[in-house]
Amino acid sequence: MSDVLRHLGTHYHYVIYIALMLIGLFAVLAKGNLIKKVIGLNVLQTAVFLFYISIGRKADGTAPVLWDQKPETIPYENPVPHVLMLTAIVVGVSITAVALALIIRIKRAYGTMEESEILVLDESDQQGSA
Amino acid sequence: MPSFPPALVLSLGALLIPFLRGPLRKLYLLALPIVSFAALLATPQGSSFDYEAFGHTLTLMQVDKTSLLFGYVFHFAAFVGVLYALHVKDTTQQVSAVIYAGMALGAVFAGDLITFWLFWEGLAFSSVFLILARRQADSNRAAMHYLLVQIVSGLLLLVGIALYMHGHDGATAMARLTPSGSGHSIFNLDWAGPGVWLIFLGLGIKCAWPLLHSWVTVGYPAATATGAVFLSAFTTKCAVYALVRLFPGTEELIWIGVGMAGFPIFYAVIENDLRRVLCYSMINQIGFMVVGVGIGTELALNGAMAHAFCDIIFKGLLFMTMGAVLFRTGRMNGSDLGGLHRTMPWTAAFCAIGAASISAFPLFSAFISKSLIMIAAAREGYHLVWLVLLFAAAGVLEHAGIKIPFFAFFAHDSGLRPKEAPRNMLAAMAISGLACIGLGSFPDLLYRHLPYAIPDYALPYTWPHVIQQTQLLVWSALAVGTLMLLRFYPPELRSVNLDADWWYRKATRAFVAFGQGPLMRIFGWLSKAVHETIPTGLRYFARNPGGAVRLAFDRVALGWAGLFRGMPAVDAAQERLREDQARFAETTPGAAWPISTTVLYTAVVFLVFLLVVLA
Amino acid sequence: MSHPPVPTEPIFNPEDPEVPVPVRGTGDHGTWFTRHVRGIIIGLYVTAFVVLMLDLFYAKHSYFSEEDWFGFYGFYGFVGCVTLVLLAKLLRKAVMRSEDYWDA
Amino acid sequence: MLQHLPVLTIMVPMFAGLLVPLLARVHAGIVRPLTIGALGFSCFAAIHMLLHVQGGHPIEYAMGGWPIPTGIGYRVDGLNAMVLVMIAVIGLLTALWMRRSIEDELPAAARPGYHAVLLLACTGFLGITITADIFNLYVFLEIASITSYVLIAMGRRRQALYAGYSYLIVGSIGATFILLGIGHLYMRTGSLAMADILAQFQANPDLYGMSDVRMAFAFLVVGLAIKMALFPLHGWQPGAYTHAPSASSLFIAATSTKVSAYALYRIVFSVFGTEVLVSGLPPVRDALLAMACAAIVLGPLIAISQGDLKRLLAYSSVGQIGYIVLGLMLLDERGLTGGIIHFWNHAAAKGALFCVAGALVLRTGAARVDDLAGLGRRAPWTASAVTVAGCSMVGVPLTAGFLSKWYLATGALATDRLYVVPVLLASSGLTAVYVWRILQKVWFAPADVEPRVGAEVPWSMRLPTLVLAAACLVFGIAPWSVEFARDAIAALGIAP
Repeated sequence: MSDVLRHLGTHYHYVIYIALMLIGLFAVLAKGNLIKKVIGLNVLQTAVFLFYISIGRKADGTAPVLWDQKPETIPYENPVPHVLMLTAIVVGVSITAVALALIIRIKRAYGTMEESEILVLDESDQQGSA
Repeated sequence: MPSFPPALVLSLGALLIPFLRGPLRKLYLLALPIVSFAALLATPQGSSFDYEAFGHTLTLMQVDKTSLLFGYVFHFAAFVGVLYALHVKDTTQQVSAVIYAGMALGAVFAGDLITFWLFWEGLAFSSVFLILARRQADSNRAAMHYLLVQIVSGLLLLVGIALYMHGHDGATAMARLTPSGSGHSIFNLDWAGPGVWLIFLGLGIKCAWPLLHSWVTVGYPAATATGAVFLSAFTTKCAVYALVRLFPGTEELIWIGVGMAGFPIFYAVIENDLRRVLCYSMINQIGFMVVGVGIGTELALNGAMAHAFCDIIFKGLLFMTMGAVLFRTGRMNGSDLGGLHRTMPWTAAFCAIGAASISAFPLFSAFISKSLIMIAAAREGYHLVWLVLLFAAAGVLEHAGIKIPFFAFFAHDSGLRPKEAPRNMLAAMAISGLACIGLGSFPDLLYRHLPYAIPDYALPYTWPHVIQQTQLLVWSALAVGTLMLLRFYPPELRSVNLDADWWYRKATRAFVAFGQGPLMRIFGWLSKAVHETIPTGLRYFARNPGGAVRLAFDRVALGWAGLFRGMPAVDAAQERLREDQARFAETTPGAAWPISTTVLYTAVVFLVFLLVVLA
Repeated sequence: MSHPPVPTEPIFNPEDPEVPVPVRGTGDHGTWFTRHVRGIIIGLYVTAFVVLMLDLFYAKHSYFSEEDWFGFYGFYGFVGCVTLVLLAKLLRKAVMRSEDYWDA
Repeated sequence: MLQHLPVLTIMVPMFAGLLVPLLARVHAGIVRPLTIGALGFSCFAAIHMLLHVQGGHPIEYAMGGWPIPTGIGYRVDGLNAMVLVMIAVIGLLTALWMRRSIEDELPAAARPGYHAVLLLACTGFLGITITADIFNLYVFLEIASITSYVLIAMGRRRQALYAGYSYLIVGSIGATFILLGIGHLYMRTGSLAMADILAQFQANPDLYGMSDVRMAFAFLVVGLAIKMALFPLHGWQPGAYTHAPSASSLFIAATSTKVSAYALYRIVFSVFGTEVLVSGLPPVRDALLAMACAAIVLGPLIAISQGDLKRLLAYSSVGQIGYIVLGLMLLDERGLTGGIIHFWNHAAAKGALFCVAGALVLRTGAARVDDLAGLGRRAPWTASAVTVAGCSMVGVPLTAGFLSKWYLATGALATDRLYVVPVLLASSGLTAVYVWRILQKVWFAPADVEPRVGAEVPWSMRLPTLVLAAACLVFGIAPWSVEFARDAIAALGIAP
């Protein structure tokens, strides 16, 4: 038991990222409002960012900037995950942008942002056209 | 002359048909089977055309006496069929009929299982157009039924072949013909395995085994007047050929064949559509062949092949005469026809020749072929089989020998005065009629092309055989006549042809379906399951799979809750279930899933993977 | 997939290109056949008797014992056909359905 | 020039995509030639590379000259060269085909943007295929995804907006899973270059036992399963295909899910190594086999009762992707041949059928199956294309569909997975039912039914349809379709 606890203690970043992930998934799953779903998605993505950053961490590491010391002599944070996350954040922002743009159009076309109401309207559209 | 597989001559040649017009096209159509026949004659026995495709060697052409015999008669049928259909203007029918004949030849000369399967599928797809060409809603439905069954047959065969290859290091050669006498069982064939079973079943479908035969009796009567002539010649006989090749001496075939010979004739007696009567009759004749294959001695195999040879010709002739009647009157029901011999005397005469041939009167073709199978069965001591076959032989006279010509051309006067059949039809019928009499009178014409020698004890023209056969047939005819006189006819003989058919007439508004009686009930249940329950169930399920599963679950759950009927909650739940069920019928098929559903499935699938991975 | 497509009747549809308008005759033109029905039937009975009697005049090569009975083939054909027709009538009772059975 | 082809294949459509909206302001007429030119170039380059890599001469390319484990590498071998050609050709044919269709379905102001998004989507798909770096794969995947969301949401009915949004949410979750998978893999191996990671796995098979690696595999597989609409994660797909503009349906249906399936092939073969399925995590293989079999049967089953042609084809795609996954999971030379041939077969057949669905929308305003009645009489060319493509879907001999099913079946037998055979059979039978439903409408409509399709569609639409239909036949007959597949397998490292 104490082993598990210690493990959790040293890997607490796992706990946080999984908790965030579940919160995000829950929002997407359970919230009917389209914007809330997008927010859930953002939380989910944030969990991933956090995870990446945490795996690049090194105890007492400094910024990976090469001044005059040799890289072997000082501990520094792994820069690659940070770089990757820059890209991923850009991607996340673009997705959010597209999603919000779509929501605006959906609100105009359907007059609502509730998924259940949209589905009802879709159903009646189909029966109308059939 | 360089030889070329006849199958390719016909099926590639058929592609040119649409580009020809008028008399040139007719000439070309007639020339195609002749050229193809010449190509066949130019091919020496044993030669093969190999073609490399997807890692296998396809042997397009393997000639031996067995395949050659079928090759000859298929060419005959193709030529006569083309001649018979010469007046048809419909390009679809012409192209598909010629390709169909080509596919049949391809299947017969195929030297390996894959090639055989390819042509087997070709048979299915080219022939369906002969039904579709009718362009009627109900013939389209019949074509759908026909095609589905054919596809199932092809798929079974394909899987069977694949399994067989799997178990035999990729060997694909068609098994050699090995007459071995009876006693082999599909259970202990030396090449047994699931593949063999599937091949057996796939062939069985196209051979119209009992319970697998409906595509014949549904499809052929729905074909065009000329299309049915082609259909009657090729598909089922290809299956017989394949059985001869692959399953000689398999004991199960004897009993299957007995069922085929003995059972459909009952339906033939009460069927009103005369072309469907011919279909039942065809199944009955194939039954004889299947028995022959099952017995599997040299004599029996000879008999099966000889009978197939003769059957193609006389069954074609009968379908041609009925086609002529359909072409001229637009009717095919026994109850609507009658008295046509007044204006269609030639057609009536050819029909009589066909009837005599199928009934196996001496001097007509079935006499010399059916007897081989009967003698083979008797010599091997299959007493019961022999008795049933004899009964079936008598029954053939009743439904094909008397009913067909009698109710179409004689019987009461329907008042129809159609013109005689067109000249090309008459010519085709004349050729087939001559062939029937020629084969029946000079059996050696056929016997010398059979793979094995005919022993003396099996020669047909001996006094005992002639007299016994005549006795059987004449007394069968007497039975039918007497029944008519006793039960159905008023005392004045003059009125015979007025009222002869009242019990057929009752069938005018009726048709055959499986029904009561213990045996009938099982048949009815099977047929319902195949035709109705399964497709309807699939359709119901496919409408909304998730919903269907949920409803089924609810139904089971509430079934248990039914013990507590009367409790308000249970009643309310059952009411809800009823509403759900009612609403289900109006569900939009495959309606869009909400996002949450997909996400939920994602989460579930991911959890499953996670458990799998971390376990 | 729709219902088992068993066409109930031979497909007779006025729209069918294969169906010509039939010409109906007036009055009964007697033919050789219609005039000789009685003769044909008598001929049938006579032939039947003759072929039965022929049984006395040849040596049988039988595989089964019943073949040696006098007139076995004739008897078997007669009984077979009567059975066939009578059983078929029973079968019809069992299997006949009204025409729109499959459409219902 | 040749050594830069890998990057040019991607960059040309990308820059064209960026230029199109700008140049459209100057001269609207430039949009279409520019699009076709850029995609034509990609097409040419892809075919050139395909021919070059035959016989095991892969092309390696290091972006910006950075050495591979550090920098991003591109790599073209027998497998992805085939997929590249597939994407580029479908992209080019879509661009040729879509002129009349988007004039009909999109407002004039949206058309240049549509071209741009299509070019960028093509860039994304090509990039996923060509890259040899898993993070780069993710980036291209997102480029392809975001553009796909837009392509779908531009449909003229409001359902398209919801379909696009729905795909966006579900697709983003899938992409996030993939990103997490990559993260876990990176955490253990410290590398993003596929070859480098594969070398580590081969040097140290114990890695397969590590929970990080296992998590990584689970994340990647589930993420890709969403992207390729593998049953039961296909929920986003029917709506998206149905309501998207016809040109989008054509392009996305013929490429998108298959590119994700390709990514799965790549992940299995070039990142983890096939050992991950054989000895590392065999239950995953079983689970994926089960999902593939379920897809193969249920996809066509649900398709049968559809009234909308596009939705019918969408469900049919659910089944078809099952074949591709099945081929991979058999891990047998024959099964893989079948799966790889199915990439092309499905692209060609489904492409041709979506072309026809688009033509139907152009003529009747909707894609109802019933409206196909009488097509054979009015539009024999289009009707013939439907017939050939339909036969290929069923697997009629002489079409590509037959080859792929044949190889899948023999592969299943060779690996003693007999249950796959009845699954394939049932699926062929069900496919035959819905294809027959279409063909019967097309060719054998009763004579008194007045066809709702007017005349034949213009040649700009007809020609791509015919090319795709002809491709079904050519792949089924020409021996080189199997040879390309064999070469692809050789590139994957499974000895033929």
